[in-house]
Amino acid sequence: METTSFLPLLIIFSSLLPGTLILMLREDQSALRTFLNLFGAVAKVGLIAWVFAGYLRGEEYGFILPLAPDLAFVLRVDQLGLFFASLSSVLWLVTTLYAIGYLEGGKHRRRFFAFFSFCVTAATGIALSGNVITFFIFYEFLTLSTYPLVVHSGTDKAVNAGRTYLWYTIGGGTILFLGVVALFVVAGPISFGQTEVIASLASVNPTQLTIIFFLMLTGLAVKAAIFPLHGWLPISMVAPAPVSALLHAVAVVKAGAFGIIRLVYDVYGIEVAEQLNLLTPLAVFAAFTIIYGSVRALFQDDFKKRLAFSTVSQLSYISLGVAITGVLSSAGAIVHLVHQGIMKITMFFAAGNVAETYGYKKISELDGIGRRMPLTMGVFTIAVFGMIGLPPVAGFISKWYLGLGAVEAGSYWVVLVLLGSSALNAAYFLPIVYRAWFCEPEHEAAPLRQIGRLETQALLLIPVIVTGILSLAAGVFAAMAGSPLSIAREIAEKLYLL
Amino acid sequence: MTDLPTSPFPALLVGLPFLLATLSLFFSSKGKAVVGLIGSFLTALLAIVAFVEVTQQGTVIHILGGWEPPLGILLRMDSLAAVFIGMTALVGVFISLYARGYFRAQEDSSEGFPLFWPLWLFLWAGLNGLFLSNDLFNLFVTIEVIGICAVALAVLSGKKAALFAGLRYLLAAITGSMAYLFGVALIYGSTGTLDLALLGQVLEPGPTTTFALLVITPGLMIKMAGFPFHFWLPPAHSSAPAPVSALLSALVVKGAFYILLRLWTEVFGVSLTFAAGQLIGVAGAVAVIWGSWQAFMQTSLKLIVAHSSVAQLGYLLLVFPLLVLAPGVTADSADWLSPAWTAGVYQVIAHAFAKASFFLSAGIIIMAMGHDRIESFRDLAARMPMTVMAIGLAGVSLIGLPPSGGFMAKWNLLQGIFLSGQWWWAPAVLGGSLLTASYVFMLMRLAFAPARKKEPLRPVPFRLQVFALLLALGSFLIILPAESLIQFLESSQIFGSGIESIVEGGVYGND
Amino acid sequence: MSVLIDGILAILAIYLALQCLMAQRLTQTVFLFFAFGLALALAWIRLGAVDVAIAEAAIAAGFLGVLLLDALRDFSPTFSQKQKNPETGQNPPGKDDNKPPFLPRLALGFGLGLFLLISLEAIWKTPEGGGLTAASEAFLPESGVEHPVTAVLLNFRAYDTWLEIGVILMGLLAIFVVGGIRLYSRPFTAAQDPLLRQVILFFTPVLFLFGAFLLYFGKSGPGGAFQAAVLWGAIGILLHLGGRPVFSVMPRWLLQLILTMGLGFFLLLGFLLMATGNALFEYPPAYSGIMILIVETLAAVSIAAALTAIFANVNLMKEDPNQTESTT
Amino acid sequence: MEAYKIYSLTSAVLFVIGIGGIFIARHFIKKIIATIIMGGGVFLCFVSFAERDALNFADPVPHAMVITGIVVAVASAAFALALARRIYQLTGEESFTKDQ
Repeated sequence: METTSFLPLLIIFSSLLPGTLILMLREDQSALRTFLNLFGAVAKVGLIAWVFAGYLRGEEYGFILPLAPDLAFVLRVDQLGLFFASLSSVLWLVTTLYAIGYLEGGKHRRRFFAFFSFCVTAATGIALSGNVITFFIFYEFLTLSTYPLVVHSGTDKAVNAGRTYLWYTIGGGTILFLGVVALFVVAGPISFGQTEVIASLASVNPTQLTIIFFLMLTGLAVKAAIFPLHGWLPISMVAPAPVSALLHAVAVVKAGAFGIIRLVYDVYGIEVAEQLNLLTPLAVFAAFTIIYGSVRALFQDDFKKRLAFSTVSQLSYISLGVAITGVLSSAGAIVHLVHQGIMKITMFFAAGNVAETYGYKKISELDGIGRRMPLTMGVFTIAVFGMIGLPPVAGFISKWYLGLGAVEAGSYWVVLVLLGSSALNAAYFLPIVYRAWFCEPEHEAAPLRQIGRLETQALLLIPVIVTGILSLAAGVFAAMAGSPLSIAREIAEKLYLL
Repeated sequence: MTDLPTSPFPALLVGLPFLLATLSLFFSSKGKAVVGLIGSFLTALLAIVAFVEVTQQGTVIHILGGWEPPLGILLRMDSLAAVFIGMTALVGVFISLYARGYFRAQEDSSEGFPLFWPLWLFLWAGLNGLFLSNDLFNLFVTIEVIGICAVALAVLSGKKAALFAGLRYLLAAITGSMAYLFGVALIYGSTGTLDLALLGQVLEPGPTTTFALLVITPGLMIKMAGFPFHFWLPPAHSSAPAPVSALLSALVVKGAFYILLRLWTEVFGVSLTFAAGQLIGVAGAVAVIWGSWQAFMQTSLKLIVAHSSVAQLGYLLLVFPLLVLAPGVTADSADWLSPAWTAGVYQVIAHAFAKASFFLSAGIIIMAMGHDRIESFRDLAARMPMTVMAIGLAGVSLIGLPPSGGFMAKWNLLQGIFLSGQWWWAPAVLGGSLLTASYVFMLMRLAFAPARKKEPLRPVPFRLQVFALLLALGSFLIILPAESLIQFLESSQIFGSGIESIVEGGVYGND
Repeated sequence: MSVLIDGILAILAIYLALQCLMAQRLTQTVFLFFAFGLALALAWIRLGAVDVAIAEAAIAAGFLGVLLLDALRDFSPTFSQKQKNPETGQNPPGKDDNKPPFLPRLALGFGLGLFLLISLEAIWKTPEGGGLTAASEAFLPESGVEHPVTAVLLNFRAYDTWLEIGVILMGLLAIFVVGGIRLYSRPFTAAQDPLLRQVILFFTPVLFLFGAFLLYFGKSGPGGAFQAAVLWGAIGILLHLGGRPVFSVMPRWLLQLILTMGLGFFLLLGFLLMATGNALFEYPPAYSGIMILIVETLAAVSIAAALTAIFANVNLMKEDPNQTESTT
Repeated sequence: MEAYKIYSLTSAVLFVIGIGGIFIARHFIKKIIATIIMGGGVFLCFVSFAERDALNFADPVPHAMVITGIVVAVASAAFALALARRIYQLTGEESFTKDQ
């Protein structure tokens, strides 16, 4: 069928192996641990770049390990997967740097970094999965490897948040499992991209396929935080900032959104999904979540909680884009996968920097912080503009394409939703920017950490600047070849050519 | 059957551990342990060699005394038996290694503990004998060997709770085997043969066969702690020393399941109705939910694990309704039989590894804390990371999350359930998984929570933690050879076979 | 006429079984159990199973009966005075639960009655399977013994018998686990009671000879290793009760050897036969007679020793209950 | 009616009495004896079939099985008895109480 290559497996192992080794180290071997971490992160980015280059040359990479008759562990490289894998691996590298600085001197760092690596292993595994089973395996692996990170601080609040997180994700996982088994029974083993299998069954047993679709969608919607299954996300913001970055940008919610993209495009196929009218409910729920998340975000004073509700809202753009047929909206959905990631990770890093440097966790405490931390708040402001959808930041591109797609499909109500959401975004983000730059601080606070000449530690500052620049660049250079948008367009065009 | 290739291995698999157990009696306490450990390794090695032999030769037999059935007894090692024997060997070796360290580290070691070794080897011989047996009466003798050794091991600590639990266990075991033997008497009376293969050919449906089924099935369900006969299991398994709990839960109860599976598919097909399968399925479904719920309600670790066994054994019972085909369905057209069998075998193996690891971890925690009340588990993740990890991994396998062996079992079970159209079992399977997740993550949540006051921990030998963790990892690694394992199992005549049930109302055959 | 005898015997056995379980005093229970065993033994004889009758009388009624009698020294003699509060001597309020509640009893009774009806029907309608009589008869000349039951036990289905000898040893080990190893705790003294001394003096040789007779003639008639073993075990029990516990003067290795030699030799012989290309327990026809005799003799000695040890160990649990108290 | 039928029917009665005894009787000794009675029923069933199948002699295979079975049952019963006595010595209990 296709040549077996160990490269995809190597990509998985580039974080799995460091994670396992870190687990075996002693707590005080921090130099070796940092080396392993960074080595794994750099190796992963390098490997993915290598594979991407090979893929563009037209090479195919696949790895198949048969588990049981009809049940195979398949890793395969396709453009969409590589797109997500690149996002995860690059952001992981940045987040690892950030986490090393953030957790310096903290407790249980061995555990933290090990599971951190496992998380990214799961995320890249999800990206490279070649069939539904493999996807499910990594999807559950992600749930389990995230849990120790959510409860990392060990406070009662964190432990309770962990419990909520598990209830949602394990429950969702069970429903997804049911759907996966049922799909297997109805349609046999399905590789991603084999939409003809379902297409041939669509007229035979539409009811079963519809039920299975919604079972799987429900399972995925938990991680994608679609209302009413979003409850775990705001609660989990008690975790340390690198973990929030992981949850909101690198891995977890992305896994859900990516899963929905796979489900609609690569399992059922757009035609079947339209034919069975599966997408309308998704669109309605996604649109409602966009508005709902924004409205809830308005009323949060806790900085990270406001960001968390913002994620709930922003993430549903992806689902909404998937739910509207058309090249443009699909491109918008896929590209938002990346754009939302880099913008939201910038925001969480910034919030983490403020909290770590001055101990401010509430928005009402942020008066004048911009003058003390100009770089941090500067990139934060860029991200805010992106979130609202102002050109030339990345978020504008996504919204523009989503809007165009909606017009193309004739769903004018979606445009209204997008406009309303942008207004709400502005309403809850601009006050932060205003306070940071234009309000006088009530009292001068001393930094909690040794910060030296910079506004905060270098390891905290560099990542946030990098991601900030990335989110600007993704917008400015969107028209260039190799930009996220160009890749997303290519993927979307291929989908509709089929 | 007697034209199959003959091999000495079946006889050696029973004889060798038996001989070593006898030999160990001549040694002092320490010598018993050494002989026991060497004996475990030798037996396991022999099991692996025999396993390889079966992969190459196919089913092998050993005609004991040279007397062919029905007069004599025949040992038959097909791929199903080989897999069970191999599982016993792998899990058994780890338990032996652990037991050596565990009993040595016990401060209050009494003279009873050295007897662990001969009893454990006798038990092992009994298990091997059971998996190999092809004779109804010989099966009775082997389950008695297993029963006596198991109860003796369960009361090894000599504590009051263990004695009460042990007596209850023993009385239940005797009742179960006597019920089984009554069925054997009737079958022998009506056919004049005891050989399973011959019985499969000559057994006629009728009131006698039905009645034999009616006493043998509950008799064996008592032995495997199938709902509603599970009452003896939690106290017995939770009050035994950790290595014993591990081997009781991981291996001993599986013996009765194995017989039940063989008898239903090989012998009693003529007398089974679709409803009978459904009845066992109901018992299994209730066991899954009830056992998991009970586990969730317990406050000490070993009781949680013991109740969890009741639930996990329930999953095994859920295989039976899939094997009994509805009237009019033939085995050739039933494409869910292979998944159902795979689910059964994988559930047995995955549970053996995971539960052994779980109990061994519980032993480590008791050794460190002096008790296993879960309210003291706070902050354990930081203080005993390896053990918490072992519990976590074993728990994940019990829940059935990928990529564990438990996932393989649940996956195939659900697949079988959907393919057969018996969707009503699905809520029990998934609900059980969710409840299992509840108690596993309740433990995890506590282990990660900060401690209010830290109890001092006694040191635990590092290797014990390694053995527990390796077993937990084993419950994941077993998924790797799944395809070849299933192919191998399919070489057994019985694997993948279904029971073409008789039409309702025709229980009494032709009269 | 013979049907009448059989009917009376059957009703007697049922009556004794019921009475045994319903008796108010523990002593009654045990003696009714003896009686039940004897009634069963008579039934075996009526059914032409003399071997079984001897085994039943010797092992089930005899040996187990003696163990039960010994157990009477523990336990309160009647069943009614349990659950007393040790301080007040009163039954605690609300704990009059000697009997389970009425409804479950009714359900149980109903269920058992139904079960009995089904089982009677099943037995009544059992087809005649023909058994293995013809096969045994055909192969008896090749077995090396003349008595068919012995041929089955030690040749045709020797594997079961070997496992069963193992079960006795495991039972002994299990009892060691429960009560600790106490065999060596009683001093070797002469019997104080002159009558007991005479009994020992008389019965030891008689029992020994009778056992040897059963063992040897098990080849051609009823009798065999188990029956002989119980008689020889009875010698050990008598000696133990008479203050001459043979094991306490025996070196440990000798006791270990005696206890395991039946099992061990049986198995080693089997392995040896396997080494010569036969199956396990496949005797060469020329030597099967003598091999069976040796196996039987050693097995009988081992079983006798195991039965004695079981009795002695259980018996001594009463004498010094605190010996292993430290473990509790 | 042949003689063996009387005994084979009796065997079922004894078996049921034994089961009932195990459930209803509370004292350990009675429970243990009940298992032996249950066993006696089973053995009677075997031997009655042996008599039915007699040619020159009764079927020896059930006889052998019964002898084996009796020994096994007695070994189990002796073990149970030792357990019961140990429990009595340690706790003074003669039957299972609710909390054990």
